[in-house]
Parts: sequence; C-alpha cells; structure tokens
Amino acid sequence: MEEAVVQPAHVHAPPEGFIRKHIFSLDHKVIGKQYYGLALVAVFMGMALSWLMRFHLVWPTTKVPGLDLLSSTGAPGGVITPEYYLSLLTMHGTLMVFFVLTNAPFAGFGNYFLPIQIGAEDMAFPRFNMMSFWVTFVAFLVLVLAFVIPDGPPISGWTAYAPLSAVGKDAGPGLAWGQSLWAISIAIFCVGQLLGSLNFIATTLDLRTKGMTFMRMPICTWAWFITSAIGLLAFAVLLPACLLLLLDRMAGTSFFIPSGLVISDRLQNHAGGSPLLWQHLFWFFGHPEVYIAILPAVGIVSHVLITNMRKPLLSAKVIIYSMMSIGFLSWMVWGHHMFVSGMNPTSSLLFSFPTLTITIPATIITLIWLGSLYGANLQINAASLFALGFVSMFVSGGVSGFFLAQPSIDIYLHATYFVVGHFHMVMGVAAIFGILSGTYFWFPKMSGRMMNESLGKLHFWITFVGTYCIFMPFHYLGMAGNVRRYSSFVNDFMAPLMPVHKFISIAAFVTGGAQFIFLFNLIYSRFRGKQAPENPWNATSLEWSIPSPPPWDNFGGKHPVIYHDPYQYGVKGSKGDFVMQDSPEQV
Amino acid sequence: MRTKGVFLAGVAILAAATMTTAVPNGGTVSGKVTYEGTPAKQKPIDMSKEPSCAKQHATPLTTETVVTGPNNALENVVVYISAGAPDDSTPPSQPAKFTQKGCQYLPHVLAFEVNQALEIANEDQTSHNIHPLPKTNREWNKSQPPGTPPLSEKYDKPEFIPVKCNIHPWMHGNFAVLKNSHYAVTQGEGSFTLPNLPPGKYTIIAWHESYGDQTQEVTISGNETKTVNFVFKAKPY
Amino acid sequence: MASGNYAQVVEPSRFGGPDRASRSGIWVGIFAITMSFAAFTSALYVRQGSGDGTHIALPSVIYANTLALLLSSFTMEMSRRGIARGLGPEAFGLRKGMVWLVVTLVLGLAFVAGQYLAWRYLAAQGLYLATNSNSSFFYVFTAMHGLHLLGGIAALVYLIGRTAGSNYRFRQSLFDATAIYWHFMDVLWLYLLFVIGTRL
Amino acid sequence: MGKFFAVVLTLIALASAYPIVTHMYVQPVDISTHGHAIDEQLSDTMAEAGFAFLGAQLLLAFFVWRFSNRKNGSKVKHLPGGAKLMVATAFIFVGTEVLALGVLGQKAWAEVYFTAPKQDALQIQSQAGQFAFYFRYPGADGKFAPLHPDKIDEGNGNYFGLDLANDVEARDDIVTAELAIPVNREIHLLMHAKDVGHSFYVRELRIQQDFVPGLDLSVHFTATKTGKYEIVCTQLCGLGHYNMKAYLNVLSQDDFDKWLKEKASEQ
Repeated sequence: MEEAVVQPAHVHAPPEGFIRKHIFSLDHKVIGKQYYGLALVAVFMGMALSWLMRFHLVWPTTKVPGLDLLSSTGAPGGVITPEYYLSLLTMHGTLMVFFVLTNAPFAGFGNYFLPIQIGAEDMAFPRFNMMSFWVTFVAFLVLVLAFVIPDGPPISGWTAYAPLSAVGKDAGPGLAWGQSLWAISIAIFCVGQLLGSLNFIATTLDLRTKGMTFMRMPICTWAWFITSAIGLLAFAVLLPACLLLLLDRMAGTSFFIPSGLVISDRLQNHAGGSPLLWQHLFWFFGHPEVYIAILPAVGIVSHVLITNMRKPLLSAKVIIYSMMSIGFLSWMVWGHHMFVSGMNPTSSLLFSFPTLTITIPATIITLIWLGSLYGANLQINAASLFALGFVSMFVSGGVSGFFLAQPSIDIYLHATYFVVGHFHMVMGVAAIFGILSGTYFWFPKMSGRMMNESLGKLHFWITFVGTYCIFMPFHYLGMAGNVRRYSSFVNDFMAPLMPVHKFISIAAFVTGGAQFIFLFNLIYSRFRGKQAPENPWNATSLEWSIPSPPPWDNFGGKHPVIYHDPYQYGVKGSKGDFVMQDSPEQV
Repeated sequence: MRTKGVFLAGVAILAAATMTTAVPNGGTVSGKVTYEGTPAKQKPIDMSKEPSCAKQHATPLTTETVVTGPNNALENVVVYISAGAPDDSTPPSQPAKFTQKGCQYLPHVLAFEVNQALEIANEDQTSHNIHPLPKTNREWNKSQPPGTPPLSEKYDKPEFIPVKCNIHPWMHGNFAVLKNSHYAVTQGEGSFTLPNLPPGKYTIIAWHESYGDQTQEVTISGNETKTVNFVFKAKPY
Repeated sequence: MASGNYAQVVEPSRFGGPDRASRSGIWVGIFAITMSFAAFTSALYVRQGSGDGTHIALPSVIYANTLALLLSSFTMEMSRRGIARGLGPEAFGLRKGMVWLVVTLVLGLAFVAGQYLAWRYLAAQGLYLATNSNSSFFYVFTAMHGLHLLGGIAALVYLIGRTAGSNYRFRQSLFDATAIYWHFMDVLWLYLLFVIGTRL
Repeated sequence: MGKFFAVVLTLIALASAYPIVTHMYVQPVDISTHGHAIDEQLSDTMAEAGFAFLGAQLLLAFFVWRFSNRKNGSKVKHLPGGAKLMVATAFIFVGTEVLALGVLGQKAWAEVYFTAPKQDALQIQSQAGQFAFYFRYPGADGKFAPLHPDKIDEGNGNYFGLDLANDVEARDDIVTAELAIPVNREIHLLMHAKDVGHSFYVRELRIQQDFVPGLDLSVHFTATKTGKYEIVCTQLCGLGHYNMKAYLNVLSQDDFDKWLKEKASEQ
C-alpha cells in the first residue's frame, strides 16, 4: 500500500548546476525574477519606441542618426516613414500591454510572493510554471523578430483591427509577415498566461498553510488570485481570436474579412466575414486586460501602504470585495470600446451602465485608502512614495474614464488623445507605479540587499512630476479634437496644438531618462547595496518571516502556522508596533 | 514648363540608352500612334487633401489614362520591339528617373530596361508612397518622406507594371520594363522613331495602358526607313 | 471519489494539499477550455449572421467516432476503479486497470483516426478549410477538439508508462485528473457534435 | 519629505485643473443641431469629474502632509465612521452621479442614434478608402447606381466602381472629393468602406462614426453654419491614416446648387 505513495510533485530536490538553478528552474522565485527581467527588457524597449514616436511627432523631418541601420526602408536616411511610425506604435502598445503590464505585476511579483505569502514551498505545478515563463519568452522573441524581417513590424496597432490586420500585404508594409508574427506571438503568449493563471488559482486554493484562511491572505495575494481568474477567461478568448485571425491570413478563410474589398487596386478573394467579430472577441479580452494590469498594482500598493502607514486599512475585506466586483463587472463592459463602430445603439447604452458602475468599487477602493491615511503614522520612503503616487494616478486616470464611459461624449472624444491620456494614466503609468512601489518594497527580500533610498526618491520625483506633464496635456489635446495614431499632424486645426506636443515630448525625454536612474539603482544595489535584514520594514506578512533572500524551499522544509490576519499594525507587539502573521503571541 | 523638362531628360536618356547597343547607320522604324472614336473624358483631380500639391497646379490636373495630342495623336504609348532584336545583355548604366512632383508621376509612363537602375525621387513637401503592382516581378511598397534620398530599385523580368501611391489615391503611373534598347514612348505628336536597327525581321508592339497592345511585323534591309502607324479604337466609357 | 483513499499524500497541516491541487487544476483547465470553445461558438453565431454558409452533410463515420469516444470514457472509468482497488488490499485490480487503460488509449486513437477520415471525406466533396464559413468552422471545431484530445492521449501514454513501470509508482491524483479530463473531452465532443449537426 | 509631496501634489492638481477652468483647450464651436446635447453632457461631466479629481487629490495631499513622519511612538488613530462611511459615500455620491449622467447621456445619445432621418433628408454616399474620402451624389435621376468593386479604377477617377460602360444610370452620378452640403438641411450620409475600417469625424459636427467593411451604416445630421470644416479619419487604416482627410463645405442652398451643377459637368 505504501508503494503507491510517492513524493508530491511540489517537493523538488534543491536544484543542481547553473542551468537548473537560474535558467530552466522550477523554483517559483527564480521564475518570478525571470518574468520581472523580461518585463524590464520589454519596458525599456517600449520606452525607446515611445521616444522615437514623440521625436517624430514634433520634428517630423529631422533625421534620427543610425535609425536607418535598424530599418533602411522604415527610416530611409534616418527619417521615420508614416508606416514605420505605426510600426513603432504597434510594437510599443504590444510590448507594454502584454510583456510589461501583464508580466511584471502579475506573473513576476505574483510568482515570487504568492506561494510565500500563503506559506507554500512552491507553486502547485512547478513544471507548468517553468513552461509558462519559457512559452512567454518565446512569444517575446517571435514578436521582436518582426523588427528584423524585411517586411517590418505590423502597423495595425495593438488592437489589430480586422480587416486591416487580416488581409495581408496589399494593405501596406508590415502586414505580411510582420502581422503574422504578431498574431503568432500573442497566441503563444496566451498559452503561457493560461498555464500561469491555472497555477496561481490551484496554488491559492490548495496550498495555503495551516491557519491561512482566505480572509487571512494579504491583499496582494487576493489581487493575484482574482487577476488569475480574470486572466483565465480573458486569454482563453484571445487565443481562439488569434487562431482565427491566423487562419484568415494564412489559410484563406473569411472569419473577419467581408466580400468585395478592393485594396491596392486588388479585389480581395474573401467573402462574408465580420470585422466586428474581431472587435468583440478582442475587447472581450481587452477590457479585462486593463484589470489584469491594474488589480495586482492595487494589491501591491495596498500592501505597501498598510506597512508604511503602520496601521491596517479601514477594511481589507471591502477592498477585496471591490476588486472582485471590478473583475466581475469587467466582463460586461467590453462594448464601450465600440460605441462608434456601428454596434447597435441600444447595446451601447447597455454597455455604458456597467462601465459607469465600475466607478463605484473603484471609488470605494480609493476612499478606503484615503480614509485609512487619516491618523496614520506614514513612513515616507521610495516604496511608499510610489504607492501614494499610484493613488494619485489611479484617481486621475479614473475620472477621465467617466467621460469615455458615456456613449454621447465618446462620439466626440473617441479616438482622440483624451483616450490616450486616459488609458496611459490608469493602466499604463498607474500600473507602472505599482510595479516600482513593489520593487522598492520587495527588492531587499528578492536580492538580500537594500536599494539606494535617495536615488529611489530622486527617481520618484522626476517620474511623478514628469508623468503628469506628459499625460495630463493629452486630455487637453483630446478636448480640442486631436486625433490619435497620426504619424504627423497635417490637419489645419492641429497646427496650434503643436506647442503642447513639444512640451509633452520634452517631458517624455526627461521622464524616460529618469528611468535609467532606476535601472542603475537596481543593478548597483544588487551587487553593492547594503545587506538587507530579514524584515527591514517591520512588516507582518509571511515573506518577512524568512531570510532575505529566501532559501530555495522558502520555509526550510516545514510549513508555517498562521495565527493572525495579515495586517496587525499599531498594536503592542514584542518586536514593536506590529505582530507577524505567524507569531503565536496574542494581540 | 517643368513637365516638358523632365520629358526631355527622359528622351535624352532614351537616346543615350539606344546608343549603347546601337548599330550606327542601320535601318529605322518610325511612325505615328493615333486613335479613332471618342476617348474617355479625363476628369479633373481634386487635390484639396494635399494643399502643398494643390497649390502647384494653377488649373487642376486631370487623370492621365488617355492623353491625346493634336489630330488624334495618342500620347504615352510604348512602342518596342518584342521579337527580332537580341535581348540587351548589359543594361544601360544611366538610371531611369521617376519623379514625384505636385502629387503627379513624371513621366506618367516610364520605359526602361530589365536590370536597369530605377531612381525614384520625391520633390514634394509631403510623404509619398510608391507601390508598383507587378505580377511576375518582386513586389515592394515603400514610403518616401520629403527630403529623403532617392530610392533605387530594379526589375529583372520584362513586364508592364502599374504604379500607385497609397497615400494619394489619384496618383497612378506605369513602368514599362523592356528586354532591349529599341523602344520609344510617344509624346504630344504621337510619333516615334526606333533608329539603328540592323537588317532583319522585327515584331513591333505598341502598348497603351487603357487600350492594350497592337502588333505589327516589319522587315528592315540596309539602312532604309520604314513607316509603321498604329491606330487604337477609343471608347467614351 | 478515489483520492480520498490515499490521504497519506495530503498533509493535514494545510488546506487541500498538492493532491487536491492537481484536481482543482484540471477543473480550472476545463473551465478555460470551455471558455475558448464558447468563444469559437459565439464566433460561429456572429459569422453566420452574413449567411453565406452552405449546409454540410456530416460524414457518417463521425457517429462511429462518437461511439468510440463514449466507450473510451467508460473504459477509462473501469480502469480507474480497477487501479484504485488495486492499490487497496486486492492487488489484482492493478492488472485489470492496466488492461482497461490500454483499451481506452486504443479507443482514443481510433477516434482521432476516425476524425481524420471525416476530413478526407469532406475534402473529397471539395469542402476545404477555406471553401465556405461552415466548412471553415467544421475543420476548426474538429481540429481544436482533436488537439485537446491528443493532450489527453499523451497523458494516457504517460500513465501507462508510469503504471507499467517500476512497482506501479504514480500519483493517484494525476490519474484522477486524467480521467476527469478524458470525460470532459467526451462531453465537449458531444456539445460540438450538437453544434456541428444543428448549425452547419 | 511627506510635506513636500503634499505641496507638489497640490500644485499638480491645481495646474492640471487650470487649462480646464480657463477653457484653454475646448471643442470648436458646434455647427450641428444635436451637438449642444453632447456639449452639455461633456461640461456636466467635467464639473463632476473635476470636483472628484480635485477633492481626492487635495485630500490625499492634506492627509500626507498631516500624518507623515510623525514622531516615533505616536499613536495611530482611526477615521470615525470607518469603512462603512466610505462605502456609503461612494454609493451615495458616485451612485447618484452614475445614474444622473447615465440617464442624461441617454438623452444626448438618443438624439443622434434613435431618430430616423427625415423623408426629405438629402442622401449622399460617402466612401472611405486608403487613404481618402470620396462622395457621391445621385445626380439627375436621383438614384445611386449599383457599385461593382471589380470596376474600381482610381487612375481613371472611378473611385466607387461605377459600371459606366454598361450602366447608363451610373453616368449621371456625381463623384467628388469634398463633401458640400446645403446649410440647415438634414443630410443622410450613407457610409461605405472600400477596403478596411475607417471613421468619419467632424469635430464641429460632433459626429464620429466608423466605416465598417461589409456593413451599410449611415448617419444623419443638420449643419447650421456655412463654412469649410475638416473631415478626418479616426480609425487606424494603414500608413496614410494621418493624411486621410477631406473638407466639409457647408453652403447656402443656392451656392450648393451651383456647386453641384459645376461638379456634374466635370463627370
């Protein structure tokens, strides 16, 4: 009878050798770092692309030295062509949304800290976990391959609206192999995310240690749990969409391509497809994706704020329930991206109401944060500054959503820079602030060394002011009707807006430059930073109960036992004003 | 006028090209291309979408699918020798020049040889896109922002290739990629001359973008000059 | 359900434990797959709005395949029971379970082969992937289901390897997970058959 | 440092609000009969959103100023009312806001989309293609001739694909590159996409509507001021997207008739 019993798969022997330790590792911590590293590469690529775009918009005919080496047709003599601008735009969006905003806060930090925070020695399926990263990595390679092929990167935007994305080379450069690579890459990416989400859910359900009831999980664990549920549905829909798109492109089917299209004087040989079908499938993924990016940040920021306020939130439960309802509502709102796309006007209203309703849980979350700040003993450090910055961004990005949620206003603002300002604030910058806050907060645990605080603060001030300088004016441009996704502003009415664009571009160069302070800080502290103690922030959750960096099996072969809610701050504890989750002492 | 200038340049290149593989004082084929009937009305082009081009044309340009001259002369007809003359082994060294000026292709029909360098320049203040639509040759589709160096391309198979600008839908032109140096593109008078032909039997084809092509046989002995005329049937629609 | 019998791999110190995890995992996976096919189905409905599809006469081999798959689900269950008992006091169950497992594998392969025949049949009628929307969806549905089933077959092969291997060492939960997945493939196919039969 | 954050955030909040309050960048004057509803909706929302924005940012700034880096051992306090108060506030304020805006918005939306074009509305067909708009007026027979995509010949000015050779009715259709319309007359714009998705956006008209290939969409509107306005494409349609535009030319009825006659002669 004993024979049938073997070691559970999750208990794996300490890894041997460099490859097993650092490359094809089964250790969730290594995989988490790998995701974070990939996101880091992607974010700097994406940022470089946005620099080129901002440069081209304000100095359209000025040569970018050396750019013609990257693409002789895309930038003849260093001058960016209209199609290459769109390539930059598409790759910027794709890299940022998929490989940064999905990878870093969710897959990266989630992988590293979710098992630790619930007292597990690893994810439920370490092999799936490893696979999910390497699949994602392949997706990344496939995507960036588009930069070097003669056809060039795709030009149909990260939303890849059909039929532009489906008809192939006739519709323009980058739409032959470039677009195919894009679709293949995203399809692969979906597989990786599905494996990851599955892992997160199973782990959270079944590997919680003794005493770790659901309501005793830290808020960020909850955020990752909810996010993985959202991701599971979202990517399970995007994957089929990409497959159908590939079939239209490569097998001559007509899922998204209607009859009688004449492109570059050529009558296309397709019949009966529905362009709106792609929009529905895409946005059914696309809107939840916004929350896949933002919810982990919400969790991380709450976690960081609580620790630095030295008091629990007014109610963690309320935040958790709010996140759940946001996740739930995110499934009924995708149509608000299609108000002017010829969808039945009644359904526009049906999509508008739940969208507006999302502001309620979002407001609750914000008010809980604000209300909790009252009477706090707020510690100011890089981590908490970025967390506070996140709260501010979350508000700024949130209120502009209020406009776009209304079909009637969307008639005027749709596809203007107002939209660009909105989603960059709320899902771009805000999520990035969450990532940075988490980085300054958890770096000591992940690397065993402290980050340089003064550099961190410098990084914050430039980034905080800079991002407002970049993204607030976008809203004003939108109010004036400045259309997005234009490679240069040839319209008469846009001429007077150029000064604003110049201001934005300069702000973008400065803010982007500040990110190199962060990069330097990251690398410098990794090797030269001062040793980090086990619990530098006097925090209560489990990750701070183990050495920095944690051993390969997290808790040294045993499972911790949990006695408290995650956030026992502002109490009389033996160590100070807090009591760790796993300490048996009474509060 | 600028247009003429470029045409003359074109003609000069033709002459030069002809020299390279020419037999001095050989025979000559010359003639006139005309049409009968009513050609399609050429419509004025509204360039208001591209002010920098619109203001270059005092009177709006018209479409150029059928360009006619006095007494039924037909312009932009490529007259070339399809059989009888050997393929040109070494293409002329001078590039064939194709210019974008005032959102118009100059010349509207550009004839050049297989593997001859093709140089495309943008003299406008706006970005142009050059998208030739070949059937047998390799297809490419490039944009040319103002102030960027001329594009250089070549084609390795003989073909008549329609050219369009994706940014300015009205801009249409034609490449005539030919096997040998014995060709001419008719101008205002509709006349053409194919000089320096060694004695022999030739198949001469006249090609027009709207009216297709016509073929005639001609035999040259010594340094005589034969006259060959082509007449295309024109329809109003 | 079976895995309860082998509580020793489940550490009481925690919720669920790794053995539960692989079963929750498979359910979560099933949920995701269901979602994907829901997306395919909705695509079908939207796409048929423009009604250019011509009705497809289903090749009869499809029904034979269906039968094979249903049977395989039954044999899978027999095998699971057998092995389960085998781990208990009467060890003879193991061999029996093994036999059933192989039968299941054969039936699964038969189904895949049968589906391939169905494709050949359609192709013979000049119905290819890109012929019209209905043929497109027929190939997409069958291909996607086929791919997922191959995944199940891979799991079966793995199990047979482990079971036949040294001293029947394997994780009961993995076996249960495979069984659940296999049954799901069955249900999924019945659903697809319904859609294909009624809509295409 | 916390106080510094408070100051910076306050400055940012005020600076962000300044251009809005001073109407530095606003939508151009409205020339449509329905636009006022959209504009009102926009300014209502701006008021409420602005209030929420400033309120939240300044509150955040104040709390950070007040409660950061207090001397060690200072006791933490809890907000009277706690979470319940917050939830209640959110539901009461935002809830009513949502309802109010939702309902009002419905009105504005309905004006554009739930009213049928009048019988005497002037029908004009608009075709969007890479990368220009073209417009078609029915001509003398008052009928739009059927389109044949295979007949499209842009080099020849046949942008729509009219079968001029065989279809006599097609010969009187008037095809133009600018959209001229008579003032104060309802226009029923039939939207046709030649290749990929495009969009029809005129800021002054407060109209934005996608062209979806394979879908016959239409919008109807009435322009109330004569003048030239820009029509731009707002749906990413390829490399020439930025350059895809045309002019909307609102003319008096007489000028419009003259214009149409002149264009007819050019066909």
